[in-house]
Amino acid sequence: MQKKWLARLYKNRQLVILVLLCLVFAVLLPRKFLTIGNFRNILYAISLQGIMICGATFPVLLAGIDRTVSGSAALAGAVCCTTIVSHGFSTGGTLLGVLLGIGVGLLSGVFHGLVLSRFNIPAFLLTLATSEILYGLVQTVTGNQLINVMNAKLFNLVGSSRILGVPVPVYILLACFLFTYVMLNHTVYGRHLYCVGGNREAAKLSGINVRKIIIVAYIVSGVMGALSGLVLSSMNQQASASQAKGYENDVLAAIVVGGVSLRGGAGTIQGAMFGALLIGILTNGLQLLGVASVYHDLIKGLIIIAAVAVDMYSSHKMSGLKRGSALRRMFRRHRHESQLKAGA
Amino acid sequence: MRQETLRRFISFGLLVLLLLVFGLTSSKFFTPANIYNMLRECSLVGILAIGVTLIIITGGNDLSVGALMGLNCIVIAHFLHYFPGMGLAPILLIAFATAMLGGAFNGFCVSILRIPDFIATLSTKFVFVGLMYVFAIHDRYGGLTTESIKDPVIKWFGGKIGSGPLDGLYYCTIAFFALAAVAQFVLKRTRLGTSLYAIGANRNSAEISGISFVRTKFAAFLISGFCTFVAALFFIGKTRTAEAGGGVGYEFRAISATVIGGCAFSGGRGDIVGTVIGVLFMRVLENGILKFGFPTETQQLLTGVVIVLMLIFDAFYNEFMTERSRRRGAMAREMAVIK
Amino acid sequence: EKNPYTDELRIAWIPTAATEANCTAWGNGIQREAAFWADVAIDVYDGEKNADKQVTLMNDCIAQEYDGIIIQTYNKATLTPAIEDAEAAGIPVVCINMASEAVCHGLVSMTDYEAGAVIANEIATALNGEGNVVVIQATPGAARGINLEAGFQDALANYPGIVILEEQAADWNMEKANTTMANFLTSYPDQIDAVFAHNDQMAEGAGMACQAAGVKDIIIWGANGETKALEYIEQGIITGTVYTDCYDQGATALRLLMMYIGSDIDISDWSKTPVIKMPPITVTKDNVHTITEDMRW
Amino acid sequence: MIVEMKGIEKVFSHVHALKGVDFSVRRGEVHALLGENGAGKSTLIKVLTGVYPKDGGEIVFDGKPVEIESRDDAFKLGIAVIFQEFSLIPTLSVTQNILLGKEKQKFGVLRKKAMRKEVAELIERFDFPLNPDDIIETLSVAQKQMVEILKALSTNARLIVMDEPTASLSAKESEMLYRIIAQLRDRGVSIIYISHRLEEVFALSDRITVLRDGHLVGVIEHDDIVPDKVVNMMIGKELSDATASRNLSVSSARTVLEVKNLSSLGKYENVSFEVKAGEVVVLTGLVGSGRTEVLRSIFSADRYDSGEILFEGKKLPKSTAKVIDRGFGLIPEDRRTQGFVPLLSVEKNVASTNYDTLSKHGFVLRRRERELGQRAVKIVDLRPANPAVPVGNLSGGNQQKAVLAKWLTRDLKVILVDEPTVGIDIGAKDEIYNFIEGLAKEGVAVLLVSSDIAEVLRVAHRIIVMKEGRIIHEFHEGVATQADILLAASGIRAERKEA
Ligand SMILES: Nc1ncnc2c1ncn2[C@@H]1O[C@H](COP(=O)(O)OP(=O)(O)OP(=O)(O)O)[C@@H](O)[C@H]1O
Ligand SMILES: Nc1ncnc2c1ncn2[C@@H]1O[C@H](COP(=O)(O)OP(=O)(O)OP(=O)(O)O)[C@@H](O)[C@H]1O
Ligand SMILES: [Mg+2]
Ligand SMILES: [Mg+2]
Repeated sequence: MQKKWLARLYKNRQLVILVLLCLVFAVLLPRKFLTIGNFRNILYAISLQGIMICGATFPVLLAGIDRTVSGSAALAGAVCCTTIVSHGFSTGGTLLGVLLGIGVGLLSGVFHGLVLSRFNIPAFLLTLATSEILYGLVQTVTGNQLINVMNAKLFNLVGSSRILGVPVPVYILLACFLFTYVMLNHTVYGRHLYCVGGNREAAKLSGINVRKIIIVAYIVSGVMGALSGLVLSSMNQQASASQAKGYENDVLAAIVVGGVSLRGGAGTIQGAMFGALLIGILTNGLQLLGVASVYHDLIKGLIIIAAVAVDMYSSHKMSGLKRGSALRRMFRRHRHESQLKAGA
Repeated sequence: MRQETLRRFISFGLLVLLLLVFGLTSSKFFTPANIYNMLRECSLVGILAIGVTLIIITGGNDLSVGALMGLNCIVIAHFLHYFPGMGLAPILLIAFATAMLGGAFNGFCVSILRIPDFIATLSTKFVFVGLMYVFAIHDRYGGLTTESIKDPVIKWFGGKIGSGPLDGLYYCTIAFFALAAVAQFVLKRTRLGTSLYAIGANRNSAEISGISFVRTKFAAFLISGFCTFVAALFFIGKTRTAEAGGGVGYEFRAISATVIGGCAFSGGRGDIVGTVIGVLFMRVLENGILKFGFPTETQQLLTGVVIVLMLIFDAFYNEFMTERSRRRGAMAREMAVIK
Repeated sequence: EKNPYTDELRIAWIPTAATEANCTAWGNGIQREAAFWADVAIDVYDGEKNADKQVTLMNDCIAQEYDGIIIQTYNKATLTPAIEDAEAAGIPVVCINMASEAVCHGLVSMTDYEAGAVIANEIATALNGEGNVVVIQATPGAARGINLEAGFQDALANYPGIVILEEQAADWNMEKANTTMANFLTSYPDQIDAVFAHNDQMAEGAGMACQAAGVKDIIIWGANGETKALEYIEQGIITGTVYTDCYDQGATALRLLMMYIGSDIDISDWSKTPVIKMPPITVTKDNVHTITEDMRW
Repeated sequence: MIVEMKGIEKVFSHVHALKGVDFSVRRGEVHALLGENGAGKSTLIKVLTGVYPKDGGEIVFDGKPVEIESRDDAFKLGIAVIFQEFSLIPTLSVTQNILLGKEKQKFGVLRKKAMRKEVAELIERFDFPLNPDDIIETLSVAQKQMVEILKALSTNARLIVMDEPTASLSAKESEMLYRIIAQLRDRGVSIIYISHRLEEVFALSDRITVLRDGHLVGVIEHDDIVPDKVVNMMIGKELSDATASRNLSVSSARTVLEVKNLSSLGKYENVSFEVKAGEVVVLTGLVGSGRTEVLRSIFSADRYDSGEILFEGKKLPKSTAKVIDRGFGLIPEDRRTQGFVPLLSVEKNVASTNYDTLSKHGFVLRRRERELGQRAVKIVDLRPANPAVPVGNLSGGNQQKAVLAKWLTRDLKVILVDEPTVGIDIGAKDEIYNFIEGLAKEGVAVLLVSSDIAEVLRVAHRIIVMKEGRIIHEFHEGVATQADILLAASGIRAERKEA
């Protein structure tokens, strides 16, 4: 058994990593980094992807993947904005637009859920292809033009206003996070989700409706994607044909960096959010330090590797499965080979 | 086994079907120029996909191949620009070292730091992209710029056979098929190949049988690194320049082709022949749809729809085959009982 | 040889990204012009913000024997071999916006370098030659960004009192520019006098960040002249932009191409690509009304 | 002594699995390693074979102290293993698996023909029904076990460790293995033999080492092997007497489950039987006779082609969830892949079948869930008695108990049990029989699939024998003996059941 404080440290290792990172930046950037305003900026910056993460974590927990969160976002934004424009920026049009936008995400989720729960298709590939379809539709809807909704005051409130000094998208992120947290930790659905992700056959034999679980997961993912698209359009007061493109990669990166296993059944939404925060704080800190943008990727990559390596190392250490690093074993084996030869 | 062979025929059949559809609807499809061009454009993805295939067979993934290829190109361009007197051979050697170091770094992260492949190569992708900016050619304002490379050898890599029966075939296509043949041989006829499958299908069992996870993964990533080097030569030959960020995105095309070709992310399945078919399928689709003159949005939509339909068909077919072999087995048993 | 007044023609239009509004506007300009000709079909191929993808598309178009190609190159070098190949195959190429190192039939140029210089002058004048500027850059390596930057810096060299505090890339992206600007405001509280963003989208993002932070009287310049930027200028959220008449450029490019298709000009002994340059149109609150509805995109 | 292990320690995060165990094997002996589930047998041999690093103690091989840090080290010393969990590569062929890690090659190229030939000879030598080119994932469990055995035997090792090699073999195939073991011993090879089938242990072994709770209990020399004594050493308590025959009787209780002319193409055909309340009906037969399929069909886990299933006179719905709702439960055949979610805790695994009572409006009642976990641990006497341990980290027997707990915490009407005691120690076996009998006493209808005749005789009220997907015999009255059942199962005394 390991020491108790070590065990506790290990259990909260992600938090520890975040705190350490913050400390480093706080020392490097006195009076700038550790301010309320700056943390508001960080949260605002990750809010969009954070909302996507809340949804996209579901399929990943099922050993699936949803690469269409960004496509759903773009299509929802496009549909919503064109509706608002065609209804002359009226309140009714805005509400209709929002509903249609969410509906788009719902439909995309239903489609993925139905197909992936029925057929044995790699989700990675399917959603890669369907995101092409979604972006094709976005292009059709927008005609590859910018759909401006500067005049939709109500709609733009979401992206531009603050409550108690905190931007509204951050509240939306918080709501999504809470929703996901409760879903995963306090509902029967969440329990079943982990069962299906951890062992589909056993889940089936326990009477769990596996198809339903899968379909709902993709619906949540699609709807949250759409929601983030609406927030994005509201923030930008605009829909464009290429908006949110590539965000799915950042979203998946955050989820996996946060310790959610691509093999399904393991990981938490808190972990996924940790991933998002890690990347968000890094970007913020590097910008505040004035590091040229061309070096951001390099530094981010190295720090993620370091963070995950520490995570992996401590988890192996704690499980007691393997002793020492593989590197050490590689060299040690060498020693023993000669020893064995000498013995023989 | 027989079922796998049949599946292979089916995916090949789909490719042929696609060729027929496009060939019959356009007179400009089956011209040698178009065929050689199609092969040329898929060769780069193909060369990368070979490395990716080996890694996916080990149950991993390599998201960094595109970036590493781009980095190799940038390194070549960098030294040609800043050290013009150096001569091409040492520069290529440096690029080769870069590729192998990149592969080794991936291998290090995956097997020694024990970071799951997906995260590791995602992060190294960031690292390689970052290094690209470091090595990129800077203009006098500190910004990045590009310039054409005049070196004849580099030009040669972008070239094609000038005469004979294969007049017009690009060198990169030859390299692709040669590399594919070698890789298929390695997979099926060497101990390394068996180890790759074993590590991918059941890591614990493989280790129990004395196969080293560390060494096998390392080997796979080194091969993948080597593939990025070869691809980089032809990539830079094709564009005769290198830009920071170039090549990024190729990894998804390579991975898609690999999975369409029958590799499973869970590991232990698939081979190079499948990957070659997958690469060709994607390319024919892309090129074929182009010539219908659809609006851009429809091109993208159609590509997606065709791939989705193909995936569903494939899944359907698999189910059908499983069911049929079950019924076959039943009949055989009944016969046995009657006897 | 084909006769552009009577024959059926297939022309390929390869923008760097079909999803960008300015590319669409160019495309529309090309289409408008095409309507005046007998039987011209324009096929649009999306370069997906990727120089290599454009090379692939060019090669496909050459293999499928298009009658002419209009391309907005992503950078000046990468497409050189592809354009050479096309010209060698007898397919005339006209570039929009960016010159290629290869000699081709023509270039209809948007004014990157000049626009950068114009903006530098505007900012310097407004600040009376004293003040701090931050720059929100394009994706590193993007040609337009490079040229804007060059023009901007060369012009600023005349104003020693103007200091560039920092430059960060926001990849043409509004959300990223918003975040970047917010971080600039944290880094340099009360020090920033002006912002130069490499395109309007990023200028709009910066404008919104300033608005959210409650910071007024920062001068914000973008470039392009898209509809929303013009409206933001009217509303005073951003200060100015350099407007590009994409419709006119697109139409000009096709007109040029048709002229070449109809002629038997041999360009093999040309040493330079002929250039048609569109002058920069500076837009601020004072003259934004001169960009009329039908010119906006 | 070929190997001596002294004072071996091994600690996992939740368990101190080996507490200073001494263990030694002589040259050319069959040495059995006995102990209850979770006693540490598998862990001990994993330490010996370099799968787990040891946390203390030393190993002396052939008189010289060695550090065994990887499988490779063990292999080089001449130690081969048949692991309890299969260690085969599902997507590779029989040949590739058997020669994995020791392929023949020439200039770095595999000599496929030579390898195939070698394996074919090996298969022939042991007369196993295998084809060298078959892909592992297409094989049955028993065939996989055979490949596993061949794999260990192909190394010409000096010490072979067998961790429950016969767990899924039929009697005939087991016999073959016993003969092989005898041959090996005569050639001077040492064998460490782990099994819960005590008869075979007593028949085979020269010496026995008994472990309990990670401690060494004692070593028994050949001449001192007395079954009762050994069993007492293992568990420290007397067992209810195992019978060699059993009195069967037709129950007069009401029929709960009725299966009529059930057929599934290629799996089984025209299967009809009924199970009454409080009755234990055993489906027996040789491995592969289609019993699992029947069970799964009843549970709606698989489709069937024709026939009908009645529950209390009414048609049983074709949905697992609804079947469970009616009061059914299933203990599946392969617990690892079907029985539980390895990453989840005991508590959550147990709860997975119980959310109808553990939730309100779709929300989990956390407290009740926790209580259930505690209760489950007590009901099945789980070790360690901690509901927060991931089930994947438990020993085989305790994993099975966790699966049992999933259903024992519900109100059952019918329980379908498939080979519940494969790889489970005799003490836990007894407990499981007690659970089954307890359920029957409460009026639950039990349908049990088993290939273990002792087990059949221990619990059955009625015995149905299947062969090649058909019911070929039914014992419903009088006395059934071991011999009767064996003869029936092998089809020697086949008589079709009256319709
Ligand atoms: N990988 C592991 N992680 C944590 N605990 C483990 C692990 N493997 C075994 N254990 C624990 O170590 C103890 C000994 O287990 P082991 O598998 O050696 O028992 P066994 O004697 O082989 O039992 P069985 O007869 O059921 O196979 C058990 O309590 C088990 O829960
Ligand atoms: N004689 C046979 N020849 C070929 N296949 C067979 C034969 N007998 C059974 N099978 C196949 O093997 C599988 C075994 O069936 P099933 O698992 O239901 O049998 P079982 O009696 O439960 O055996 P086990 O004890 O191994 O679980 C079935 O899917 C069937 O198709
Ligand atoms: Mg064991
Ligand atoms: Mg069975």
